[in-house]
Amino acid sequence: MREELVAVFGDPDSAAHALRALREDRVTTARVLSSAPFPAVHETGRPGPWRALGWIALVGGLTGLSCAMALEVATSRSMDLIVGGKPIVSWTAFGVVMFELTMLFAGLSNFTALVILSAFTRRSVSRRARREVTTDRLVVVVPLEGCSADREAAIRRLLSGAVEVRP
Amino acid sequence: MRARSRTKVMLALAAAAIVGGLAVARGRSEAQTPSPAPTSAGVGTVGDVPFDHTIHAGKYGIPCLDCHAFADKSPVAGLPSGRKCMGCHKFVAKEKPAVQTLAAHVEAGEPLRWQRVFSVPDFVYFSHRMHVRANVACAECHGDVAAMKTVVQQRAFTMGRCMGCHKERNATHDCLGCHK
Amino acid sequence: MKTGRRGFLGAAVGTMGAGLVAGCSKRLPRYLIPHVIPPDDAVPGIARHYRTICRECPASCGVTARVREGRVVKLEGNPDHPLSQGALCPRGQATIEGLYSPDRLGTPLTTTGKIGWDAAEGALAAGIKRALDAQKLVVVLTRPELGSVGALFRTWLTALGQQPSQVVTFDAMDRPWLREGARLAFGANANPVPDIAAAKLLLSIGDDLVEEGAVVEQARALADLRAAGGRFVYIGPRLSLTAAAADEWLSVEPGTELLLVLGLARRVLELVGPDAPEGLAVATLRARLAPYDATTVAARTKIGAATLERLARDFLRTRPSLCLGPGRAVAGNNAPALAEAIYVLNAVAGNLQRTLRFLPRPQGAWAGPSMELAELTRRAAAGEVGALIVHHANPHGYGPLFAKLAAALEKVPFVAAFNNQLDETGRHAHLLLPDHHFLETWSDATVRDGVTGIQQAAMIPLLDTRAAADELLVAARSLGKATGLPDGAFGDSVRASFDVKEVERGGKFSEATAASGTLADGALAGAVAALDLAGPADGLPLVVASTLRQLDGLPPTSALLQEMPDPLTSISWGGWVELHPTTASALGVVEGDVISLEGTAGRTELPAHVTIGLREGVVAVPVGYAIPLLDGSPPALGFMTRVRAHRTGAKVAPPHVPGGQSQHGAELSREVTPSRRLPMAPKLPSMNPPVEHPLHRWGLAIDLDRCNGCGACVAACYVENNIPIVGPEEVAKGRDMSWLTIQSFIKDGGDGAAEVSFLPLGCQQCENAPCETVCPTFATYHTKEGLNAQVYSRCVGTRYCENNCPYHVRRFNFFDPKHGPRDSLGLNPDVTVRGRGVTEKCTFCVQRIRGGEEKAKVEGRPVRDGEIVSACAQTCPAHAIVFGDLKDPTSQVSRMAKDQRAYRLLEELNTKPGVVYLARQREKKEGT
Amino acid sequence: MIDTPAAAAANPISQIERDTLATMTRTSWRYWLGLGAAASLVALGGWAWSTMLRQGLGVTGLNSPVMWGSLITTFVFFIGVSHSGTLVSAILFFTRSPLRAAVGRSAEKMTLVAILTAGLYPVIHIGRSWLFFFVLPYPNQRGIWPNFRSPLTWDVFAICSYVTVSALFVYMGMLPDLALLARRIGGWRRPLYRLLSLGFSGTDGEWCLLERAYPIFAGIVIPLAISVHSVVSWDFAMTIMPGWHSAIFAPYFVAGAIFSGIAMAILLLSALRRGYRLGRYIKEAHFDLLAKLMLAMSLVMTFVYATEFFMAFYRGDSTEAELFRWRATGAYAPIFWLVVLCNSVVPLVCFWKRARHSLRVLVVVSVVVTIGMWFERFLFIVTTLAHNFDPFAWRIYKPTLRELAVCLGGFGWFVMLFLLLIKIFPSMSVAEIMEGEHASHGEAPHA
Repeated sequence: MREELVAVFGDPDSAAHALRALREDRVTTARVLSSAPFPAVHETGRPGPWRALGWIALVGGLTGLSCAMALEVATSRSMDLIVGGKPIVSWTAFGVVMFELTMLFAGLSNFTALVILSAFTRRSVSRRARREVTTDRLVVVVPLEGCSADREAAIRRLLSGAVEVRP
Repeated sequence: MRARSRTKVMLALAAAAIVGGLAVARGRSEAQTPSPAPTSAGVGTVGDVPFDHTIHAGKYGIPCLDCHAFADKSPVAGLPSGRKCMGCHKFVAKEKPAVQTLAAHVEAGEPLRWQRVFSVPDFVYFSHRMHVRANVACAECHGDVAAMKTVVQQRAFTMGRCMGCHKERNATHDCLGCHK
Repeated sequence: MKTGRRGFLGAAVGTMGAGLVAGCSKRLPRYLIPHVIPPDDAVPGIARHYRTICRECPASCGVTARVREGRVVKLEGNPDHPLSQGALCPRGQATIEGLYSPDRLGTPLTTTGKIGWDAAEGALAAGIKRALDAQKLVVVLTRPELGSVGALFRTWLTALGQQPSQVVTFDAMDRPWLREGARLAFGANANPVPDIAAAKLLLSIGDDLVEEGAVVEQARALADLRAAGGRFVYIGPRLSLTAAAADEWLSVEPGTELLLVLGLARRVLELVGPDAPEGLAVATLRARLAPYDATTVAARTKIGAATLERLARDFLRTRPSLCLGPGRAVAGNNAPALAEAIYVLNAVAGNLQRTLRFLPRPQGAWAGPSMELAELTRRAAAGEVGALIVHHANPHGYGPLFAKLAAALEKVPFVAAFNNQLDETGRHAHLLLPDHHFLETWSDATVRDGVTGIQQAAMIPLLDTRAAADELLVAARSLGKATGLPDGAFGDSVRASFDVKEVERGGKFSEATAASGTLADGALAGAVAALDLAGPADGLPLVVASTLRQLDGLPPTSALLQEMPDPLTSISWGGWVELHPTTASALGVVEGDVISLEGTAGRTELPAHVTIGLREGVVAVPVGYAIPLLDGSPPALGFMTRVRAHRTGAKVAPPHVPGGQSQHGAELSREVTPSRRLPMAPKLPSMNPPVEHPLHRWGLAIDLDRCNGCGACVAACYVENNIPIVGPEEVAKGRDMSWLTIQSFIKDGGDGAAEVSFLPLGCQQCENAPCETVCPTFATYHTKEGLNAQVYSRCVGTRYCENNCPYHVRRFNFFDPKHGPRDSLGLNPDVTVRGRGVTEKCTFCVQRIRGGEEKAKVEGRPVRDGEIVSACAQTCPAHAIVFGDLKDPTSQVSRMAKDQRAYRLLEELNTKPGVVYLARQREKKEGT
Repeated sequence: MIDTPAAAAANPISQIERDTLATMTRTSWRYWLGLGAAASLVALGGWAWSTMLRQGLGVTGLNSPVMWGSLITTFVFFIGVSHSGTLVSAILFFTRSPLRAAVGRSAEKMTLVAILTAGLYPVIHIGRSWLFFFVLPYPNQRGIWPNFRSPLTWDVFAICSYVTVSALFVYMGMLPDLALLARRIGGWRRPLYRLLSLGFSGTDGEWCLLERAYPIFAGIVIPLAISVHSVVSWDFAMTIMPGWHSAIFAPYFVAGAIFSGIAMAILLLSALRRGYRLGRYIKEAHFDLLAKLMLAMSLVMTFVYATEFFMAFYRGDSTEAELFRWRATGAYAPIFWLVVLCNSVVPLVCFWKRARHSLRVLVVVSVVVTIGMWFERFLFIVTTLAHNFDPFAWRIYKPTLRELAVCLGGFGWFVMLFLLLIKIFPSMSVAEIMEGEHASHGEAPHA
């Protein structure tokens, strides 16, 4: 098993305290797990590729737009039937479906991105730690690769607010 | 790990659902145009006069229009009358038992019942006349009948097939050309 | 003949499979069955046409029967026949239903039940033999047979040793008073025939030209007259179709028409003064007309003296004028006198030989003296008649009207009836022999001197029926009394009397040789009967309204004719009684109240229809539904009587086609007057590129000035396009499927005279069709030839198109379609039968367009103008509808589209319809 | 109901959890009664529809020219209901409103259920339901495609996208709860939640992703929601029919949609609050806010009605003027005045604070509004068709019982799905509630 400290906290605030303390002690590798978006989850400097999401949604939207255009123009051309005296390719009419598909694709890509990316990010925290978190318990994980015993002790002290701390 | 595999599962399921849905839809639309099942019951009368295209059209190379005489003047191609059959068989192969039964039928004035192989749904108005006039070879739709002992429909008459050919030859693709 | 028929039968059966492939079967047949011996030049899938005549009414117009795979699928007017000139009335269009009716008799019947033909022939011969042995009369009671069949009856009777005069003609819709009037006016053997189109002013005394007699010819003549600037005045109590077509509708106190005419005659005679037509016994006439001075007449008839004066002056000034009548609507028991007076008026105005020509009485073996119904009644009652052959006559069907005759016929020991279906008289017959339908057998009809139409067997008899004529011949032969009778089949002898050319044209048509006639000295000598209306004195005068749907005077049996709404009231299915609003309020009646009518003859109950198209204080009932009220003196329909009317308290919704009969300011059916022209068509901008029509732009032009609303177009459309029949309940719900509706709008044209304007409304085939854009599946779109296409197999039934059609001409199949009797074999194989849940509408008869185009293509030439016509345009008796190519500037339709009366419906919506209407002309002042 | 800090103090987290998950854990006889009633309505509607399929649409009261009736009415109505849920929830999200934690989830569920109901009706009302797929663009043996110039085709796309997106919107918001449920709820539901939670385990990384993805999604949902109802309104506005062909239609429909949506939301929320004693979370303040919103929408509707009439008579288009005259005085006048009463008059009581704070009054008003909105849709659809260009074709339409049965079935379907959803998924965002509770009772979070 990996070398890490798993501290379990009973309430969000003590977890937040501990994390702040760790940061002051220049422990930057700590991670926190919580079942609700307490402020504590923002005490670890917002890890993860979340900035990508906006771009992904944008690209998805544009894809949808072009798909709609292609579909409408191509099929209308292939049917080549006049209705109500309107031109075969009448953009005003096509606009609606373009908009809908843009939105649809943007949404889908955004969601898919979320699912896949979070699947990756959560792997940086050990499964053991992930099992610990429940509604009324927050978990702080501090990896201990190559740090001395007294350093570890120091960290344990910083985590003193925890209900329990497991190696 | 497990999370990711679950994701995959989910996506796979979704894909399957979509594909399946389309498949069903397609099936329904096919069902709408009854594509005639290739019939093994030979083309011929109630059964006792077996007719063989390989001999007539194949071996002796009799042109289609000789027997299907209306193909160039009517929407329906038509079938040879008993008298027409006898026109040749009075002299040709009259010793063959099948031909003798045929003769008997015609003598008794019993019409031959021919098995239907090709058909289009009742909302489609196909005109042999216009297609023959446009020099569409019979085989293009009916297949190489001359080589078939029993005529079977190899490809269903789907609308896509009609449209394909019409676009190719840049014939009308006005719906009212076939649907009236 | 027989073998020929079998061969033909082969054709009928043989190519059925093929026919159905191209046709309207729900399940495709598994086998294809070719002929053993194919008929010459019969090509499956290609229609053949046979010229024959229509026997739905005595007019006997010429028709062309379209035959597919041995089945007659449609009748169309024979363009070469002088009467029809290509047109046909709704009744004729509906014939197909009778032909394929499931009620047709397939086997001979006796009182005990079905028997075989041999037995039947034996029974017929035996019955006749008994009569002959008992030294009693053998009498033939037949519908009018103006040709070979009529002749055969006479020779047959002679051969049996009977008098040829024992052929009695039964025609409930006959108007004997016209003959009687002619006899009184011009003497026994004059045969006056009006030439309507030649007149500049036509004055109709209740003569419903569009609804009685040879309607096709008369309707055309009427339209021609008005188109040529002539003026048409109708005088009668009811605003009939004919009155609606008139420039002026007047009505007088019911029953005083005679006074009016005499008054007119007197005034005209005064006005004409010295230059009276020569050969006119002016002095005597003056004397005889003396009593009818303007004041008395005006007072009695309640028509203004001024109007009377105006009519008289017009009648003289705008010569040649013509006065016609009386029609059924005004025929009281003084009808013969009225007819006489009308002839006199014409004579006085100098119309003889100009608009009132004289023709020789039609000659022919069938003509000649024959027993009157009255005499038959007397002799039958006296038991002198031993055997009666009834040939398509149904006196028992007319209730009290022919009660005496019917009762007398009961006394005849042997009655054999030839008919297609089992009718009332058939039920009383001892032997009922199923005759061929007239489309299955040979005969001919001479409608007037020089016009003889041939009746061909257009198809093989569907059922095991036999030609009446042949059966009579068989009977005669078996009795050994066949001297002078044709040997062999009767049909052959008929056929032999026409050469090939004549058969192709449909008969012998030659110019009539003119005959002469002058006013008899005895004219007006007879005492003028003061009119007394039969029936209860406190009752209201009953107007028996002729309608095209009931040409035989009986309630229509044809599903199509019943579903097709009456053009004036837009009521379909069943009868009604018309009341003027004031009369209605006097009776405390509103629309839909069931009213009980009691006459001397009997009583009946009908729903009320309140309309201003009727004179105050009278009630009008369609002829078929008036039957129970009419008593039999003298034996002809439509004798004006009085009836008591009161409401029963019951209430029904008469199955209306929607019919708000006011335009509410929406100018759909427009009118022009010399003073008021149509406004210029608005020039509307469009964001869209103009629609290209490379080859054709099919269009329709409807001249509302010629249209008389007869509805022939509607019937033709039903038959041509396999339009479903939905039945009364559905019609009442507003689900009639008719692709073409005759919308009738009625308004008060000032001084109490109502005006009707018709609007035959089908799909407008718009260039910017609102219905097309909204269809999600492209089931409807605009073709390169300007058609608004409807692809049934692609329609999912959103009905969005119907919502967005401002003309509401699209129809939706709410249930699985039914087509009445035609469902079996009578459907048009060139048109898809639409299924449930599908939208349908007028296609401009695309199947006919395609047919024409293919024909032209095969013959390697462009399509000619007039070669392709929609069913409605083809059949229109008044030639009001014209179909053609709007792109071809020389075509008639484009010429009409440029007319200054031309307009399109709801132009402001910029739908650019392909249907052009020509506005109705009103207020043509006298002498224009 | 006032929430005492003491109550929270006991064991805030588990207390909250118990409450918020109450809808899933507690199943009273009322629930079963409601579910049964709804299911039987669905059965009734299903039977009625089957007769339409077997015999044809003739069993409805439709005729020529009134080709659309109560079925399309119900379609438009439910589109409207579906509208507000997601929209409101998304807007509340951006406005950081405290309301959201409590009502957002239920509103989103309502949206989902309503759109699933609405989606049925186009299929039900067409003549050949079995060929509905003709309107879908997919490669087929016929080699033909739908018409993208038709508003109905737009509808297909709009509704499909809306279903998908609003479903995902609820789902995304529920991910943390699902993860939590996978631990808390046992029995048959556990594997379901394990699967659905997609492995969400509350690491700070995931939270950051979620907190970024969610606003983006909300940003997508709002315009989409508005577009959907605009497209539905264009089904009518794109025609040339008087009373339909009007530029005001899109905003008019959107307003009406929010109006009816809020009414429906009030009904559902009050039911939840009652049934599961959630007064502590669904507070009177929330109802007060909803009531104000409803009032505002009611005023907008009144304005729109007035505008329609004004335009009709001002334009001087005889057809349109005649139509609106007839709408207010003709055969359908009773319905017209009913609509005015329900949508314009009754909601005015929300001007009074006491009314806004009495749940009873609000429920009554909401029911009235719901009825009013259904009839309003009915009114403008039917009157236009029954009374336009050709006087000869004017005709009255009365729905048959079969038709109405199908409409009732829709309502049953709506309630049934909702009841099932609250049983399977939490009706409030547990995570957000906890976060909120913590923010308000725990010490303020530091920056």
